[in-house]
Amino acid sequence: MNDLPFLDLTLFLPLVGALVMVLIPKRWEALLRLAALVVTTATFVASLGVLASFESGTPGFQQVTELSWIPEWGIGYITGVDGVSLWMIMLTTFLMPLCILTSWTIKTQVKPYFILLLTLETGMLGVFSSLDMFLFYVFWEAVLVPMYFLIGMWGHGRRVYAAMKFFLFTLAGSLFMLLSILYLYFASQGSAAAPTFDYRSLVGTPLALEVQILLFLGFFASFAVKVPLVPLHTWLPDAHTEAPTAGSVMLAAVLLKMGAYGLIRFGIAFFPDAARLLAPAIIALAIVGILYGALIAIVQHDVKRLVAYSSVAHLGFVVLGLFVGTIQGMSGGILQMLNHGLSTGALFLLVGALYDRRHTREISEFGGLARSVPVLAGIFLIVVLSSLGLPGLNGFAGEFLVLLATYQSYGWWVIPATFGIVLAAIYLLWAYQRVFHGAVSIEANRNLEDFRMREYVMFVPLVALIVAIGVYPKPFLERIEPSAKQIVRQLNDASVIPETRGLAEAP
Amino acid sequence: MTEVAPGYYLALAGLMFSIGVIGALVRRNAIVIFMFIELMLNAVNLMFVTFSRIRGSVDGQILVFFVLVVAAAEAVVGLAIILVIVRRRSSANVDDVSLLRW
Amino acid sequence: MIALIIFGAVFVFALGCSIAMLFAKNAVHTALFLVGSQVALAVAFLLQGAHFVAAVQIIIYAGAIMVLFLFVVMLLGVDRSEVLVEPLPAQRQLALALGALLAAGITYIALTSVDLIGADRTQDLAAINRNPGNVLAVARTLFSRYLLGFEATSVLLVAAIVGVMVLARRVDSVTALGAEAPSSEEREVA
Amino acid sequence: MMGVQGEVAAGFEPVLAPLIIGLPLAGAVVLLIFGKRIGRLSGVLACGTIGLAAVAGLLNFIALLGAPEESRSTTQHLFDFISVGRFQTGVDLLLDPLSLVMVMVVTGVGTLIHVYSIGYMHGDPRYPRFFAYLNLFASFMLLLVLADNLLLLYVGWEGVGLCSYLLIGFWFDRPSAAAAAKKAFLVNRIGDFAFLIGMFVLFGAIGSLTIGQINEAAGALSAGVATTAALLLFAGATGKSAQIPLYVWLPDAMEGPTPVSALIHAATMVTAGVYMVARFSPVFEASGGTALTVVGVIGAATALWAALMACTEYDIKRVLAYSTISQLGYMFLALGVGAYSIAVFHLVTHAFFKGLLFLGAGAVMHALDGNTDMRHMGGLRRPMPIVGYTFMAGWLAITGVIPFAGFWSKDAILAAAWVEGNYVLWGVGVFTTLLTAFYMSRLYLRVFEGPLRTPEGTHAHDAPLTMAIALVPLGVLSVAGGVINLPGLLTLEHFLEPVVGESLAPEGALAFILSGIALVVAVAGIMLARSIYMASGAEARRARFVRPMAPLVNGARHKFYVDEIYGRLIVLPGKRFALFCADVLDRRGIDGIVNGTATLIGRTSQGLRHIQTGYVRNYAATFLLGVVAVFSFLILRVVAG
Repeated sequence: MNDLPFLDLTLFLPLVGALVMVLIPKRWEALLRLAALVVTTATFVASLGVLASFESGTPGFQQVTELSWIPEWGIGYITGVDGVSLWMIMLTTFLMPLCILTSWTIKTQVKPYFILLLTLETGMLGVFSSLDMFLFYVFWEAVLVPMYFLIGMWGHGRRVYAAMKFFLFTLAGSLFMLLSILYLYFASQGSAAAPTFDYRSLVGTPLALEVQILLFLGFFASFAVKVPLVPLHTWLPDAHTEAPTAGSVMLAAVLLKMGAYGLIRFGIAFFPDAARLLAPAIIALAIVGILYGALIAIVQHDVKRLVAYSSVAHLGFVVLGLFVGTIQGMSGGILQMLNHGLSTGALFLLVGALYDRRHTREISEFGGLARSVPVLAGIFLIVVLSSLGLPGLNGFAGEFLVLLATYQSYGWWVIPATFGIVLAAIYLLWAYQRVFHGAVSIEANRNLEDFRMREYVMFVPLVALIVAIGVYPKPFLERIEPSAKQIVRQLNDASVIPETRGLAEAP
Repeated sequence: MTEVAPGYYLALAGLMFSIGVIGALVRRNAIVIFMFIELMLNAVNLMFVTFSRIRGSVDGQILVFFVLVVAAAEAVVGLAIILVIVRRRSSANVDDVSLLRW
Repeated sequence: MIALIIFGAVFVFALGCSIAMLFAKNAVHTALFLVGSQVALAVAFLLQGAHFVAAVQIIIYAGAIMVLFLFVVMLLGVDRSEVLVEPLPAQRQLALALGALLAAGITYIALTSVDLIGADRTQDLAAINRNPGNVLAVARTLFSRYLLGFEATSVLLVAAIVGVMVLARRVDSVTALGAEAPSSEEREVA
Repeated sequence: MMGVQGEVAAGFEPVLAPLIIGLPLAGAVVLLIFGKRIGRLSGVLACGTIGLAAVAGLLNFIALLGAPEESRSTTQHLFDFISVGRFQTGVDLLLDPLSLVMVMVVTGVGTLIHVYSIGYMHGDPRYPRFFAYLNLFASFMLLLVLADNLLLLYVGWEGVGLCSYLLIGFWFDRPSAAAAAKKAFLVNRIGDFAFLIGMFVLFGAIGSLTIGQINEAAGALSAGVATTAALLLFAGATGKSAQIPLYVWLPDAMEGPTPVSALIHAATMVTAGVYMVARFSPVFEASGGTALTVVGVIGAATALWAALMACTEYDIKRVLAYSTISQLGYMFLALGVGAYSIAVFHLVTHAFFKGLLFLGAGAVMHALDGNTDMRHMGGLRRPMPIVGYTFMAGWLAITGVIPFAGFWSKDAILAAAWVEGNYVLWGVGVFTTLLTAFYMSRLYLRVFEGPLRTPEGTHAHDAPLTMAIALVPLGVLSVAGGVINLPGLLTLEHFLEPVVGESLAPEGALAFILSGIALVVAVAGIMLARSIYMASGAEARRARFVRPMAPLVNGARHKFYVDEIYGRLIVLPGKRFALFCADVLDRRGIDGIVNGTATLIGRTSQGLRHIQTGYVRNYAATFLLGVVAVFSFLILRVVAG
């Protein structure tokens, strides 16, 4: 099945689509919307090709494309996919058409909006598929720009503040990463070899422990902001809340995953010794994040803000899983990345649907909506349940594995982490109760339109996936597992410290 | 004719240069400031000549020419600028030209 | 001995004129004192065997450039006495202190310069002045080793001339160019 | 490591076992999606699916009975569930005597209640949705009891919690119903939190979550680990089965439609905790007594505590709710003294009579336009005889009058406590029997006996056909349900022995003495109730009776302020802390640092820009300063050599 370079096709289809859309006059809004939908759907189809060609059971990179780009500096165009990135790519391409659909209600500046969304997609896919650090960094930063404009131009109330905050936080983090990348680049200069940005050659670069810790912290600064880990999270509620629906979805579902993905791909793989050493501290931060995000979510009165804080808590689970150092934790963490993308993405889409109907996000403005919009309420409930980790829906599989692994490696640390699921139930169900249950107290809520065809098209596949992962997670887990296993082995056993290298590799 | 040690000439040049600096900082009339700048350039010229003597070659004297040319060009352009300023504001006081600030 | 006396006279006169410049309230007086110090410097050049430069100093500096200065002073009618009250806080004190420091530093370096630079080769210059002669030596050096710089100065002068012509055009012709002149005027007023 | 995925251990051949879960699940999915179009037929469809599931369960039950005793346990692998590395779980069904008894109870009572609901929910605008939820509940409950591993059991465990949430909040327009639903889910979540950790502990210690392997390896666990795991699992059970301290959700759960109260909050879901403890009895045994003591004490305390509150409650459904808590307490008492099979026995009989009582109460409400206050009722047996007589059967069963079902099971529990030597628990149990008899008689007598009284504007009528169809069989079972454990026949106890082991029973005359005491106490309770509610001069007697215990009665009437105490001690500080985190820590603290940095830089720049005076001479002076500085540096270097 390797006849077609599906991965690269997936990667560049949106960009090409965006370029073509530049040519469409901006008055033809319907055509622009349709074009965006067609492009993203085609991208999704192309990514299905990636999924179909993916061989489960092998840990390494597959479908690798290698082209030379700036050979003088060891920069190449290298893309590939493995069990870690596969589902992130699928998640991105899957959610993008839904984001386009939910953006049907965008009325201002339609053309640049969709072009930015498509550019954003290429950027995100690039982050997940680059195997060259230079290329990776280019994509990483390229994601910032469209998102900045999406928040700043089509956002709500305090959009400019939020966009600026988002931009500055992320940029400040990634500068440290750039320094680390450059150090690695020069450190890779062996006696014979020229320095390179090739990820596969950089893994295992021998580094002293102190250097590792510094470089790890450099990467960590960037990824921890993106994830976000407490206390670097305060950009998130603002950005998520003020962004337009599609922006919130992409932020929560994909951009946050870029941070977690980076932690796995670079943090752990490049600096296993540092990661091992710092794991307890990171885990402590993750647990604090779980509880802190959940606690704050409880008292939010803005639905979107609530969901945003719930992301902080959920990503805490992800990071927890990545660093506990067992295969269950790693797999669970990666699966949880996918799950959070689906659940929180769906939540934001639903909040967007509510916003389209009532033009408010204040919980107190709602009440009794289950009477007027029963289908929306039902879907919302399923997504809420998935988000609070009900067994049988997707959220549970990931959280369970993570917590199980936490107990195995860290014993009673699991108690505060597990308490997070109680808090999740509190904030989600309380909010659900206030929005959908009770009597209709505000007249505007009485006669709202329930789901339209467009919304059915959006939510049916989402809900189907949520249930499918929850009931039968095997197809997902078995593609993740080999890669997860390899990374866990790196985290636990491998050492890139020159002196101890021989020792560590001995059985 | 040449018994006086070059150091004294340099000292003279240095003192004149310093006076030029002080004058350029203290005076407010733009043209006068220019004059002090000319004074500084002159002091430098003296130094060049002295160095020429110390090194026993005429290269230092050549540099005086270049300084001269630059001084001439600078004086001409500077005076023209002052001319324009005075036309607009009818004052050659440099403290009056302080718009570019916080 | 004579040279020492002459140098002493030059030293006193040049410094005297310079200090007088500082205290002259009238721009015309300042210019005249500057001319005085320049003449004194010309003498110092002569004393050091730079005959041609001394002549140029008198002709171009004390002559042409200073005339230009005086001309502008007269043209603009800014030969009124300057108010000697210093509006900027600490400006005068700072200038004096820093100037004194600078003077002390340069003087110190100057008086120990020979030690720094090495042998005093005044005799070599005297030899050149005798044969082939100061003017010829200057001309040869200028038109051979410094030819490129020399040509570059001509470009500089042309640029200066063009610049001055543009700057010095009358205001009414500036306003004739476009409507932006009044607006810039307004901005200044604001 | 036997019992690898997919292999069927030596056992009987299951008959269409997946259908037991699959049918109700399919019914639920169809009703959820197409419910509106199916409309009136939803009820029939739902009853059909659960009925067929009951048939499938019965077929398996017969197959099991046909197998020799040592091969009465079999597992069926359906597909893999969450499996990573060493952690392997599958969707596997375990069919053994215990699970099939539970299947029979769930499907049997479930079917009757489904049928009952056709009548009860008649005319509700969300009629199809109700049956969808009910079917969904049945499938999760069956998954719970059939699960072969702890994880799958947990899936069912939370699933029934979800359905409970949905059904309590079925009339979500009422804020009280919505709040009760949320409360039920959250309190259960707290229990589940402990349950989940218990699961981790077990997996950490044993390396498997399969029931068979856990129970097999439990004996080898250290007492500490076993106690920890057992207590954590039990904490989960206190949530689901409404024991102290997590019982508070169950009385509020009566906001749901009455069939829900009957099915979920009396007959099946709340007994899941009992089932689970019985299921993992080896783990509890392995803790060396500690865990079981805790279970027994909590059970007895809950039984007494809830009975006290039931005595003063006026809402008929709430009385039944407290009674359920109390009866569940009995079951845990039984578990605590190691009489697992007897606990299951009581579970079964309780499912019969409590289901019946709730359905009867529902029929009364149905007849009286939803009124539940017993002070407005009286003498209803005459206008609604079917309900009245079946309710009477339930009443006698729960009070423990021979030969009704409740007598046999409750008596066995008390006897087991005595034989175990746990006289305190026995004493509490006997006293609770008195209270039970008292409050149930108070309920029955006030509602169905005496002069006819109905709330204003209502007209009592007997239960419609569909409701009667459910009431009558349950009534019969309440009368004769005890037969399944009559000594000498094929008894339930003996049937369950391969799974949960033997329960202690008294020998000889002791058995009759103990039974006699229980019976006498029960009758005394009934007489007491009669004397202060029914007999002539009851009012005055009641006043005299209550006066010495005024504080107690008053406290019980306010539910001993437990909700308020939880609110003050846990909810309020929690909320304050959350607000503190949100408003102070997050906004002023962390975000304050961020914005503060920005503000600081801004302010500094504001200050620094004043350096830009616009006076060229200032700039020149600054420039000179730099020149002099550099120059001085050079000179100093020269001077220093």
